[in-house]
Amino acid sequence: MTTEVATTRTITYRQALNETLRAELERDEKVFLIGEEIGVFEGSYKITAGLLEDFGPERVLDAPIAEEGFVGAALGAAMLGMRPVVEIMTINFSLIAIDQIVNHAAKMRSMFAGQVSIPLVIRMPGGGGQQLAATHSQNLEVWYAHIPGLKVVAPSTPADAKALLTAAIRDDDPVIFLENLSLYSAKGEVPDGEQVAEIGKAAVVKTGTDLTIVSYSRGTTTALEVAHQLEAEGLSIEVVDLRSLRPLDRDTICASVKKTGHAVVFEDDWLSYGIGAEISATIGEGVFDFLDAPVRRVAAAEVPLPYAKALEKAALPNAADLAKVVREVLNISTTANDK
Amino acid sequence: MTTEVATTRTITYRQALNETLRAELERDEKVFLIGEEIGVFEGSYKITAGLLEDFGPERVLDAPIAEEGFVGAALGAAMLGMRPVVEIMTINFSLIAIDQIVNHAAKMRSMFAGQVSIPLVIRMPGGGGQQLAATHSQNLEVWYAHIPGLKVVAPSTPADAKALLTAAIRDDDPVIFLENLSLYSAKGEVPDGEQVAEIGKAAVVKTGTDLTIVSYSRGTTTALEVAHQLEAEGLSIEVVDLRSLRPLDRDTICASVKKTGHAVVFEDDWLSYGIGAEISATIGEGVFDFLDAPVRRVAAAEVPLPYAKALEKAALPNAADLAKVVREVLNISTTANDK
Amino acid sequence: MAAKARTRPKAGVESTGGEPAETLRDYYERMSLVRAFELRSSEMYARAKIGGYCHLNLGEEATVVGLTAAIETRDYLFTGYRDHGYALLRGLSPERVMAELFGKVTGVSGGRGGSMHMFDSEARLLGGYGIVGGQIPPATGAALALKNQETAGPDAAAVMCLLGDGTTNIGAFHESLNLAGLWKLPIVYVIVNNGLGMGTTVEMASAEPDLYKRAASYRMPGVRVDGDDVLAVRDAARDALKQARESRQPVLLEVMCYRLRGHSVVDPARYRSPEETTIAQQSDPVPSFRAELIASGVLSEADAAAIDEAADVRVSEAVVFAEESPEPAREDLFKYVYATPVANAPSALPGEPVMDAL
Amino acid sequence: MAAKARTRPKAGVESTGGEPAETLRDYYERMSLVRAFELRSSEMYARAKIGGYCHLNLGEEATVVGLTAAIETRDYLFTGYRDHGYALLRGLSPERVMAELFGKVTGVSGGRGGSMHMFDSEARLLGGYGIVGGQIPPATGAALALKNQETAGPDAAAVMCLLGDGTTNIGAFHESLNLAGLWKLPIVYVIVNNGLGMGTTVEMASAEPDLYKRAASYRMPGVRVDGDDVLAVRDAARDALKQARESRQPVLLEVMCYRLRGHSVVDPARYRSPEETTIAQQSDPVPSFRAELIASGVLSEADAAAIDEAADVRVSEAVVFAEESPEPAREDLFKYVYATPVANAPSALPGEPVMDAL
Ligand SMILES: Cc1ncc(C[n+]2csc(CCOP(=O)(O)OP(=O)(O)O)c2C)c(N)n1
Ligand SMILES: Cc1ncc(C[n+]2csc(CCOP(=O)(O)OP(=O)(O)O)c2C)c(N)n1
Ligand SMILES: [Mg+2]
Ligand SMILES: [Mg+2]
Repeated sequence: MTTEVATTRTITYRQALNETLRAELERDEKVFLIGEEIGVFEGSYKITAGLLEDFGPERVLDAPIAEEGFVGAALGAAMLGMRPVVEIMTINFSLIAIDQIVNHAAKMRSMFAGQVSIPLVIRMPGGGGQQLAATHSQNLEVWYAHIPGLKVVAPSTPADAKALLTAAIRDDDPVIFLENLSLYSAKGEVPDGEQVAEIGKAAVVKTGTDLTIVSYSRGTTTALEVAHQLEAEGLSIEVVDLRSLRPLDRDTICASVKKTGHAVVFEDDWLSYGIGAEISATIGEGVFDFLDAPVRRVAAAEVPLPYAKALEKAALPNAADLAKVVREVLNISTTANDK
Repeated sequence: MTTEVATTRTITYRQALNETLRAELERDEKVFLIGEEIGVFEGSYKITAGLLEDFGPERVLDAPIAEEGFVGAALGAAMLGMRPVVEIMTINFSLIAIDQIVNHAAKMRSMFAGQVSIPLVIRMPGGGGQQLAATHSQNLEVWYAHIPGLKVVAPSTPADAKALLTAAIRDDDPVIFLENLSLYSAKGEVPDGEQVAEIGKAAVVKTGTDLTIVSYSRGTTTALEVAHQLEAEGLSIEVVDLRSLRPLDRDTICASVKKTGHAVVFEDDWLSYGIGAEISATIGEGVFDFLDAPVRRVAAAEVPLPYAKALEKAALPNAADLAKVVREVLNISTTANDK
Repeated sequence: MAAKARTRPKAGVESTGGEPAETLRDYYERMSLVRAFELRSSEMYARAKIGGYCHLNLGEEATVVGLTAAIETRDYLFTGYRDHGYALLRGLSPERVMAELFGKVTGVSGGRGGSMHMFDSEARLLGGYGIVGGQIPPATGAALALKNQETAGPDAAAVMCLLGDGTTNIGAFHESLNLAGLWKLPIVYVIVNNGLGMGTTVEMASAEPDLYKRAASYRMPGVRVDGDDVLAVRDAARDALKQARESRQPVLLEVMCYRLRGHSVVDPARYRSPEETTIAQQSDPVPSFRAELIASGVLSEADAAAIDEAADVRVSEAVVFAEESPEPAREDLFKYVYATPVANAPSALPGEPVMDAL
Repeated sequence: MAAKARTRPKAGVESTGGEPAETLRDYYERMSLVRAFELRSSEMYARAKIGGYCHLNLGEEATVVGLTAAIETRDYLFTGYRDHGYALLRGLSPERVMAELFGKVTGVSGGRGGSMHMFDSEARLLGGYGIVGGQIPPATGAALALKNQETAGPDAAAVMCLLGDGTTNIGAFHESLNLAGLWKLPIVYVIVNNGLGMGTTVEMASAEPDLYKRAASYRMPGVRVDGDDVLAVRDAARDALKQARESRQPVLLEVMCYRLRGHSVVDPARYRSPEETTIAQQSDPVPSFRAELIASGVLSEADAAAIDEAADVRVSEAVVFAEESPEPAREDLFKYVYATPVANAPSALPGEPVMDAL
């Protein structure tokens, strides 16, 4: 990460995104924003507030409801050297554009032997917990994380949102930039000035010696909360924030587990074939001999998410679930050691 | 599986599918087929050969190139009690229909509290190795396997193709029925008469004591080949054929590994966040104490698949790769035991 | 918006001429019910009784009444997420609709769908869909099933599929209308053109803003009607349905109306100019139909007030019912995932192990 | 097919009148080259020198020549998978095109794309796409970039986006044309209507089979032209491009032609009746243009034979080149995945461990 001498401000994740988009629009005239309701409406979640007014409709382009069309159009503009930053209102709607993202944006450079680059960013929030029901509450990031040719990042803090979005916009490859509905109003310290993260690197956001929690995006917030809470019980928990889902920083994950001997993955998505599966497999493969207990996954119940508050709550993983499993993993291992 | 006294015939996977479609069209007038080029053209891969002629255009309906439209239309017909069997020409094109499959077909029953059932089958082949290049060679089954509300099956033999397709058509839920380009001409013994597989169950297709290979679809063919070949070297390999990717039969997988202590997953898809990740995580979680070595995954190189034969070959996993890894896993464990 | 105002025929008193007073009264009762229900929904949302997204039919009442008056019991209705009024007038009780908004087990979708996902298989209201355009292919497929199950004729069933103006720009619209035109399906696609998709005007979204003209791409009749004129809407919809059921000629019907408030209850609609807001308010069909019926002697002031009062009472009862209804049981979380039971179906709650120890 | 034959104006000798003999000769040379190349491709496929899917321009040569004659060097061309002829006439050498078919590193896409994915950034041929309709949104976006990068005028660049008749039924067509019409983009969409999408006729696939009429949904001019008449195609395309570059008025141009053989080289086209095959053969533009030029004295029999012979030689050279070129190196497998290097990029071959031991 390129860092200047850091004066910081505490701002929301939303504001960090907004300021970064503004800074990049100012810096490079090839950058433009495109998406539904990002201009006149100022963004469904107000990420682009004020930008149409200041940069005009050529730089902040409202698109009709045509996700496949405008995502593909952004891709085409990128082929001609523009640097489009697309907002898809939520990840759920990206399914309509996914042919352009996966069959086209991800593959063109390889298929055409490097003759074209695709400097395209696709921003979109995922996440449940807002009573938006089954079709509007998904976390499908594992789908994108699976695809060669894409880079997929999922910042968990305002500071990372800034530094990773800057990096994504300056990157010459298609970057899927995953936000989360329940992070937009989260606050954090953000260094002033230009911040450019290195894509492809995870971060140890809290050190510890007993167990590693691996998470990303909103999940990292919960992981940190649980880690600090368990400290009161005398447990020393390390938290790895993935930040990049593709490429995946296996070394950082495994180095942590090598030290702690225990791991739990925490994610908002459905359990089977989720992000946690790859993390668990990676740990099993990478540091098998150092593992003192099975890697456990805390993830969402495998149902289309219901609207009703109580059911929604039951289906989504929370801090209590994570804390319980952390204790279980450590107990199991204690028992095992006792044998 | 419901089995009658079994006289069998050796037929291709293609023919097993064709005969099953014919039998179900005959049995239940609510069954109809819909897809591109399935009638006049007799199917891109000739799976539906002869059916238009015998059942007419109401039962075998050629659709325009509009995957989202006709898959969604099949879903709507299913809502009114029809039993559509959709052919999507290849899994690559399902990306255009995926909103209807994942946001709609998979969720409706839950979202509408059981007031509607979706007896819909979506057949489609995946697979590389035919020099069809990056956009026409994908194995995206892990995406579908991740989605609650879907059932996802991937038969590896003509007999399973028959019994699972029959089960899928008679099932009242949306079933993703995954075929594979390189299996269509594979031959196998198929019992005559009605065969209905139980969805959600894996099968131990070869028993062994030293190591378990877990695979599905085309991969199972290779797994069996390697298992038999290694027998000559005195290795006793068990092969688990998943058959169903959702639900996943964790018990069968883990029971096998509990016995053998070693596991390798073999799949045609890209490694990271693939099917193998879930299998490896499942084994780690389920039978950690019985594992003598890390679970290894043999999967495709993470690149958009190139057209050029040599590159394509280099990127796709084959029997030699699998055999090599099986030996590595067993050696490692031997070494470990020696310590 | 200006263009729309120009092209829209003005609803006038004369249009009610010849219609039985009872029918007119009935329609006003329906409009009043929808209005009362939506105002109360907005209030209940503000009180956090309702969550998620909540889109109202305020300003579209004449359209809702006209369209639902035109469809027969045997017909199937598919709609988008702006669906409360359609649910009510398709015959679902205000209690069950409000309970759905409250996320209660007594709701039309068992509390699992919420505002955007009203469904009743008996009433042949087949959803409530939140993905823009998501309802169009299934509605088309329902019409395909009808075509195969029934013969055309005055007694045949048809499908009505509602969609917004903004929704005409999505691929599913094009693919579906082509299938319907090609296969001659008994379906009427109704564009409820309220001038806006969130903050985007029709002119900002559609290269051809006369949306009914898009029917031509599918050799389908395209018709536009004033959505503030309940009788005109009903008659146009009936005529379209007749073509669908008798001749299997799909039709694209565009109904011109206004959205009285923001896109959803949380949207203050700041992007709208004061003039536009004034136009929308002036064309509000509820007070104008009310005034019309009073002017033409169908209702007295007292009658009208009594109707409004009754609607309010009805909605209050619905709120009480919703409030008192139980939430869905947590142990039923996995209840509706599959219709055909299946081995190894996932049933773990967050934090539970994925499998029992072997 | 019958309907199409009726509506198509017949190409006649008079249409070549007034055109310089040199131009006509040049066009014939181009047609002859495409014909020779495609026949050889088919042969090389049969000999297993070419793999995968392979779609030919046989029967479409007048369309290929006319369209590529109309676009300027500064314009961008996007096409579907039936792209050999366009690659050749966009100026890519037969050697590099044939090498691509052979999967050699000297191919236009380094052997990674194959038949469906011809690309040359310098020649501004931006692919070659195998997903039906996949090229339409990117082509539209290229036009968006041009609009922002240049001012309209006779020297401005434009985009030409080719698609098949069957492709007009997919959502991406609708979404893209709406964007182009709405944003006034410098793009010409060309429907190469060869009457069939695989085995499906236009009438079986499109509710409105007069495909150019679909332009109306986007307030865009829609034009139909005889695809067997090279000059008519060229002139219609030039005119459309002029509107695109000077007025930023996107245009939908439909070019009526025939597919001489099956959908791809492996398709025997059994679904085609003998009459249809006869029609297709009779309208084959290569012999008819040849005959026309001989009849009008532009070419002698000997000239024409020499041209055909030269084309054949040219293609033979290409085959030799392709044959002798090396395959891409296995160690370059991961070479083009990312433009900006990234930490932890996967580079394991099948069977290699996912990471080094820690
Ligand atoms: C595929 C998809 N894209 C975007 C959205 C977000 N969204 C919800 S409603 C809406 C506007 C729809 O406008 P219109 O069709 O005119 O219907 P109205 O809301 O006016 O009734 C948008 C963009 C969505 N739900 N689905
Ligand atoms: C999305 C998608 N669906 C289906 C296919 C399979 N497919 C390849 S070409 C083709 C027919 C296209 O016909 P048309 O647009 O008329 O082009 P032509 O082949 O006649 O040039 C089909 C269905 C595909 N490649 N992509
Ligand atoms: Mg609207
Ligand atoms: Mg065609």
